[in-house]
Amino acid sequence: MSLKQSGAFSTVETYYNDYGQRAKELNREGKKVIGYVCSFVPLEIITASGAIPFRVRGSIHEPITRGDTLLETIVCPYYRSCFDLSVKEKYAFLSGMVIPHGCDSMVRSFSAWSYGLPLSYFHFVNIPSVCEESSLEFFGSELNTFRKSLEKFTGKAITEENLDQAIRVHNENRDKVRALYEFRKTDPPLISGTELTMTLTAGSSLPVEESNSLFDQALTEVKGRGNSPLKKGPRILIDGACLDNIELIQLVEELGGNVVTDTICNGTRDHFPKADADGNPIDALAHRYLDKINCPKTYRSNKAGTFEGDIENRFGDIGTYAREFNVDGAILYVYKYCDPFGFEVPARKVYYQSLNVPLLHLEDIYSAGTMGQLRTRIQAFLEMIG
Amino acid sequence: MTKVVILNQGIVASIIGPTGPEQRRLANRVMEEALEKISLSFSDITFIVSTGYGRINVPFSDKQITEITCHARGIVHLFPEARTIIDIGGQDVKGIKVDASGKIVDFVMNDKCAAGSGRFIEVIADTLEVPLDQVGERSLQSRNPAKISNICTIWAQQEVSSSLAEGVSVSDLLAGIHQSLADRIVRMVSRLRVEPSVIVTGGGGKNRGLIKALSGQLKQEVLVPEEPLITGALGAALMGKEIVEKARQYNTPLETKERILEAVKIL
Amino acid sequence: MVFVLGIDIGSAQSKGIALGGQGSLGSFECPSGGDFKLTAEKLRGELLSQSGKTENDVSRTVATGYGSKLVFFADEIKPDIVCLAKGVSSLHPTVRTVIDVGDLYTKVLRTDGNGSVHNFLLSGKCAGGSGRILQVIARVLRVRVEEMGDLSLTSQKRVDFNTGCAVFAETEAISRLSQEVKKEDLLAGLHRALAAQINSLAERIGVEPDVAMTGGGARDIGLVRAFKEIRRHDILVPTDPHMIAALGAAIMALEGIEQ
Amino acid sequence: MAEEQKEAKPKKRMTATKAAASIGPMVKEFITGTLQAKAEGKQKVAYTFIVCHHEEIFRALDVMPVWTENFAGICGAKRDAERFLQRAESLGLSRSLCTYALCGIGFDQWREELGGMPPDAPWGGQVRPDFMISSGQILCDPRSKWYQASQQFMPDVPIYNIDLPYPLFQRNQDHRDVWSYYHQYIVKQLRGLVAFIEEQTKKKMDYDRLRELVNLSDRTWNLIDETYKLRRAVPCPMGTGDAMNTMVPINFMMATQKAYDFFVDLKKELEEKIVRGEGEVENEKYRLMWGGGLPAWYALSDFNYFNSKGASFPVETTYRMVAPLHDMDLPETKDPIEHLAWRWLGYWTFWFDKARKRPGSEPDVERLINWIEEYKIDGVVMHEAFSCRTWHVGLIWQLHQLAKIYKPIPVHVIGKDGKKEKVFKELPSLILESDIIDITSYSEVDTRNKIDAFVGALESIRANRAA
Ligand SMILES: Nc1ncnc2c1ncn2[C@@H]1O[C@H](COP(=O)(O)OP(=O)(O)O)[C@@H](O)[C@H]1O
Ligand SMILES: Nc1ncnc2c1ncn2[C@@H]1O[C@H](COP(=O)(O)OP(=O)(O)O)[C@@H](O)[C@H]1O
Ligand code: SF4
Ligand code: SF4
Ligand code: SF4
Repeated sequence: MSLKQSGAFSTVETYYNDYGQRAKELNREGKKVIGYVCSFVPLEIITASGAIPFRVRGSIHEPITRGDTLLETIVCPYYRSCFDLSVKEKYAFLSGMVIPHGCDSMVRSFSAWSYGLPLSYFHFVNIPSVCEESSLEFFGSELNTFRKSLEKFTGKAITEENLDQAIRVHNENRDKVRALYEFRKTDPPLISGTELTMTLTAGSSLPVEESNSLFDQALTEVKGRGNSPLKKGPRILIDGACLDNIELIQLVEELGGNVVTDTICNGTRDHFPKADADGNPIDALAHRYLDKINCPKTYRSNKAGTFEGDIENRFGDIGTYAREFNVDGAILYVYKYCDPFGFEVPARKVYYQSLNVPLLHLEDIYSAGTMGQLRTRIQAFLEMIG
Repeated sequence: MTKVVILNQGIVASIIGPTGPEQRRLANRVMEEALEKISLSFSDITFIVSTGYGRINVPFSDKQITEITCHARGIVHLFPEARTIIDIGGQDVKGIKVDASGKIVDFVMNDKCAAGSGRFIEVIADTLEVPLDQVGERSLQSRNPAKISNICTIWAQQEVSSSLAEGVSVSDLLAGIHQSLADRIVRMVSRLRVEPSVIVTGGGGKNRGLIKALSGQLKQEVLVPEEPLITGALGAALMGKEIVEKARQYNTPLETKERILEAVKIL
Repeated sequence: MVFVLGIDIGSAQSKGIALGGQGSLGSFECPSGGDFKLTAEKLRGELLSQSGKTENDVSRTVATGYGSKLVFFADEIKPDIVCLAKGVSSLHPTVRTVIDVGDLYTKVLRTDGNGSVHNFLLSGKCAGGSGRILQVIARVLRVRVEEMGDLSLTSQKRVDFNTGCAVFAETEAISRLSQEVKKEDLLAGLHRALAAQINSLAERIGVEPDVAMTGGGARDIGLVRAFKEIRRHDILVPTDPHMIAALGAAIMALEGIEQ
Repeated sequence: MAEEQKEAKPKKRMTATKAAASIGPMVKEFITGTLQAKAEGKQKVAYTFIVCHHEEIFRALDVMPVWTENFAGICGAKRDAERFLQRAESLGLSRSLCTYALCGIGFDQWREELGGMPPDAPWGGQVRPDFMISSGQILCDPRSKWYQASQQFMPDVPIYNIDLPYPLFQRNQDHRDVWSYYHQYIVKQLRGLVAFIEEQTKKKMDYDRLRELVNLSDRTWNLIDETYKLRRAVPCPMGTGDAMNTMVPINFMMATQKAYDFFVDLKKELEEKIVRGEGEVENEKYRLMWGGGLPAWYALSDFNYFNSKGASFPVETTYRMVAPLHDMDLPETKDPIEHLAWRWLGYWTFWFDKARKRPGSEPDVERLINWIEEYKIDGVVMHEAFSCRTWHVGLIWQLHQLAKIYKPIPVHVIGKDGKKEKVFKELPSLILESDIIDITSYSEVDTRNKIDAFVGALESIRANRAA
């Protein structure tokens, strides 16, 4: 779907295409912009420190060159692209960078990042891979370490009030995203998948307050639409990791499908869970990032003792979304070399079968060059379910 | 290859034209030939569906449908018992799983490396100076298939010509090449959990050597349509017919293009 | 009177050099064909006749390259990267990095001017990033490989070309032509893409100046220019860059005698 | 690991030491042992991963560990992994994922489908476990995703996923600032493991026995370190090829007297060889370091190929999963669990302090530099196996950094001005590319060409080395 060149969405498009435009300005004004990757970096702490969290993105249009001279090509291609753009100084306006323990690709390339980029601040946040009382406690300590290191870097204490306030604005942001998703429930949806993902991606390049007002504008605009500008078509759920380039979603929509929901990182995985607003803020954050974010990286033990029960536990949110958004089919989009998602493909396939939702599994390498091949697969899939 | 199938109650005409990337030109030419053959005018054709790698480059098509759907449709028409379809083309190889009602339930496709497609055979056949329509038969004469250790088409080409100089026979080399391609194809389609009947179609279906290697590695019989090259076009025609019938039934208008063939520029 | 041969049997082209005490006495190049033994013999015959010698005059022969093991009359076989370093250093001792674009492999090596190899890297098992693709495209465009460089330099508007698979590149090129893309623009795109790929390989072991390009690919000035543009510094190309490994082999044959 | 091969090809790797030659039968015995234990039902068998550093807990509770990486490696060494890999692939698992895991999952799925061992299963096959212990955390994702995926086919087999973190090296952070809460967490995780196994085995932990076992492996750690350090001798008495065998007691047999005794014998054997001046290769010309990467199990004979060119491997960074305890400054404790946690942290942070002192260094680079000096190394060889990120990402970067900060080779060069000057160059390096067990990624011709070229490079450097 091509975008309406008006109001909110034209701003969105600008921020999406010239990604980092606003952050560059803010940096020039003397603000500290802290880059991050993955859903596991607690943005609230960065916001509370007075710095601006900025999600580092890859580009499927830019061939990976310099990055490959420092990093093996057996790293997940999405992550290699982020690294490549960073060493090519696309994000030269960053003051620092935070990398979490999201997956092997992130852990093993941390040295290459931290020595490869000339940034004065670098921090690694370890994330437990199990979710229980002792790991929440450990994670809390790890978050405090992060907090202290940011304090040292910015020269300013991060108080409980700062954290509470940050939690509040970030939660607001998530409420707005939820509201945007509500517009996808009609058939055809009022907002296209392309527009939505572009909006969320644009938002992740802005200070949270600005992101909030951008989302507000988008909400007003979509609400004002009355009739959907879209055609009816199969309703598609996209399942996978980080999909920060819109081309895949665009392709699905161009071929007549409507992307109505997802589990991707810059979609529901990142934006749906909220932090508890009262109580100790660090505990609330530990709880949100470890327990509430549903990522294959976090091991969830099989409490049911049966395979069926286990996949219901692990992938239940997919079923919820599939029903809530009334989907006709799903695309499981996984990058080559991605261990956390890669190992779940067989179980996820079975889960989709149990939901009776047809599934297309795609393994891809994060390059615009593969869109031609994907086109045939996606078109055939839409023909199959249509 | 560019193929045309014209359908009425049964197949009225089918034409197989040359292969090549100048798809637009070839589409026009092959269509023209087909019409000539049965002395129909272009405007007599009610509906045209294009398919295949170059489906968007067919200027006169009314609808584009993927080769996955079309091959499945064509094959199911010919073999209602088909459950697994393997389409071996010059650009890619596809595996398609269909259920008892002929509906596609899953499919896989290879990626952009010539080593996993019919092109692999073409290149090697060219190196060994064996005409494509003989590679299959020649490979069947082999007693001792050569082991091809390189995956890359270009490297394999080098390997084959060195082996040839060392005295390895052409049939042994061809048999080795077929094993090697069959191996890659089987690895890919096994993701579908192959069930009988297995049908091999596309240009690769014309190659008896490849069929033998495939059935050996799949450990089951594979069936091949009489004319494997046209099953995609046949499927497309069948789908076209359905569209027309549906439109007539519900009395909805058919969206078609103007029936004009472009002048064919000879390169 | 010393007389030595350096024989380089490449996958595409075979090259030979005859050296006497005073310098080169002959050089010859021919397609490798399938039968490397035959090719090696042919090379030897040609070198002998050029320098007016007989088999018995040859004090030492060093063979190198893809088919070196089939040079049955060689006294010694040396890896091509060692020969390349030797050959380049003998002509240009300030060279520290050599990039050799051969038919199946691209090789990058670091040397010290004495002909020692201090590090090296070879391209992988996919022929997409080596010289063969030049040949493939030349055939499609119906130009001779020798002409490709000059043609590429005339391009006003480089198109993006995806090198990817050396086999499917042919298909891509034909469809580009049918979209009326000019040959020179396509070539410029190809050269750019290939140069970028080769540069990535080189960067993996670090590029120290001076940089020389050798191998058949270095005869293609379009590729050399694209490479210069990417690296933003000058690249040295020895005369007859494709003969360098053979030259190095011959020098090593000489050194073998001296020892 | 086992290098024994059924095919009678001349591929069989030649070992230089008697100790290494004795490993094959040992591993076989070990696999048969697990099958037998299961049949008898007296001992519980548990799937688990190497480099967990808490085998003592299994042994003290009489659990028989089944090292699933070991079995996958055996399939690889026997060149019989392909059918299991294909099975995993047909389930939807990508070949780009850890092929050990793929092999294991493919095997397990097959065994569960048949209700018995797949036909011709290598060495009788991998036993169905009573429970599985995952240990991923920061070490690797497959270690927590593998068993979870296998559980699809045996949902009745419970998993305990133990989280064992260590602080990643960060330039401007002293790991001691954080390691107390790391320690607390690890202790809780280990206690959780004890509770889980107690429940599974219906046994109570005997802490005195545990303390003894911990003490035994501590002594083994130190003994291994002393033994391996003997390989500094010129000529080197034992190479990496053999070490790929002698890693078996280090990784699969810790906390047993047998492992300790093995190294007593090996140490003696090496000492004797040194006295006799006997090297791994007859005429040692080059000393190489295996600087990173798991080996290609189906191609261990490549080490013999190196040897045939006069190249020996006195040291490797792979599978040396111990460090001298007396060089670690660990807090004293009487509690064996607490000690295990400290030892874990001590092991992973072993090179941190040194690395922090040298600008541009980091622990893996620091280890390379130290061993290059200690073992008098002429070149570094690495293996990039495509399917495992843990041990194979960062290698290029390490070489880059090494080249930047450490240049030991003096050479005369001619500069632009035509003058000769003496400069220092970095060590040459070679990266081999294939996989741990996926043989389709390997080309013998290609690999040997690279080795030839590398040895050629070493030779030319030697010839032109400045005094
Ligand atoms: N007569 C033949 N005998 C054997 N193989 C053939 C023959 N004709 C075509 N092929 C094989 O089929 C492939 C082309 O198949 P086709 O289905 O026409 O592909 P596409 O539709 O992609 O052009 C060739 O690459 C070749 O391997
Ligand atoms: N004049 C030329 N211009 C451009 N490319 C050339 C030229 N001559 C040879 N080549 C390319 O160089 C390659 C052969 O290079 P060469 O170094 O001789 O390779 P090898 O030694 O591996 O056979 C061929 O693949 C060809 O594409
Ligand atoms: S896509 Fe997978 S491998 Fe890549 S960064 Fe995300 S979790 Fe890691
Ligand atoms: S390996 Fe060979 S056939 Fe495959 S993409 Fe590369 S050049 Fe093409
Ligand atoms: S460390 Fe590597 S080989 Fe071992 S289990 Fe993890 S991914 Fe697999």
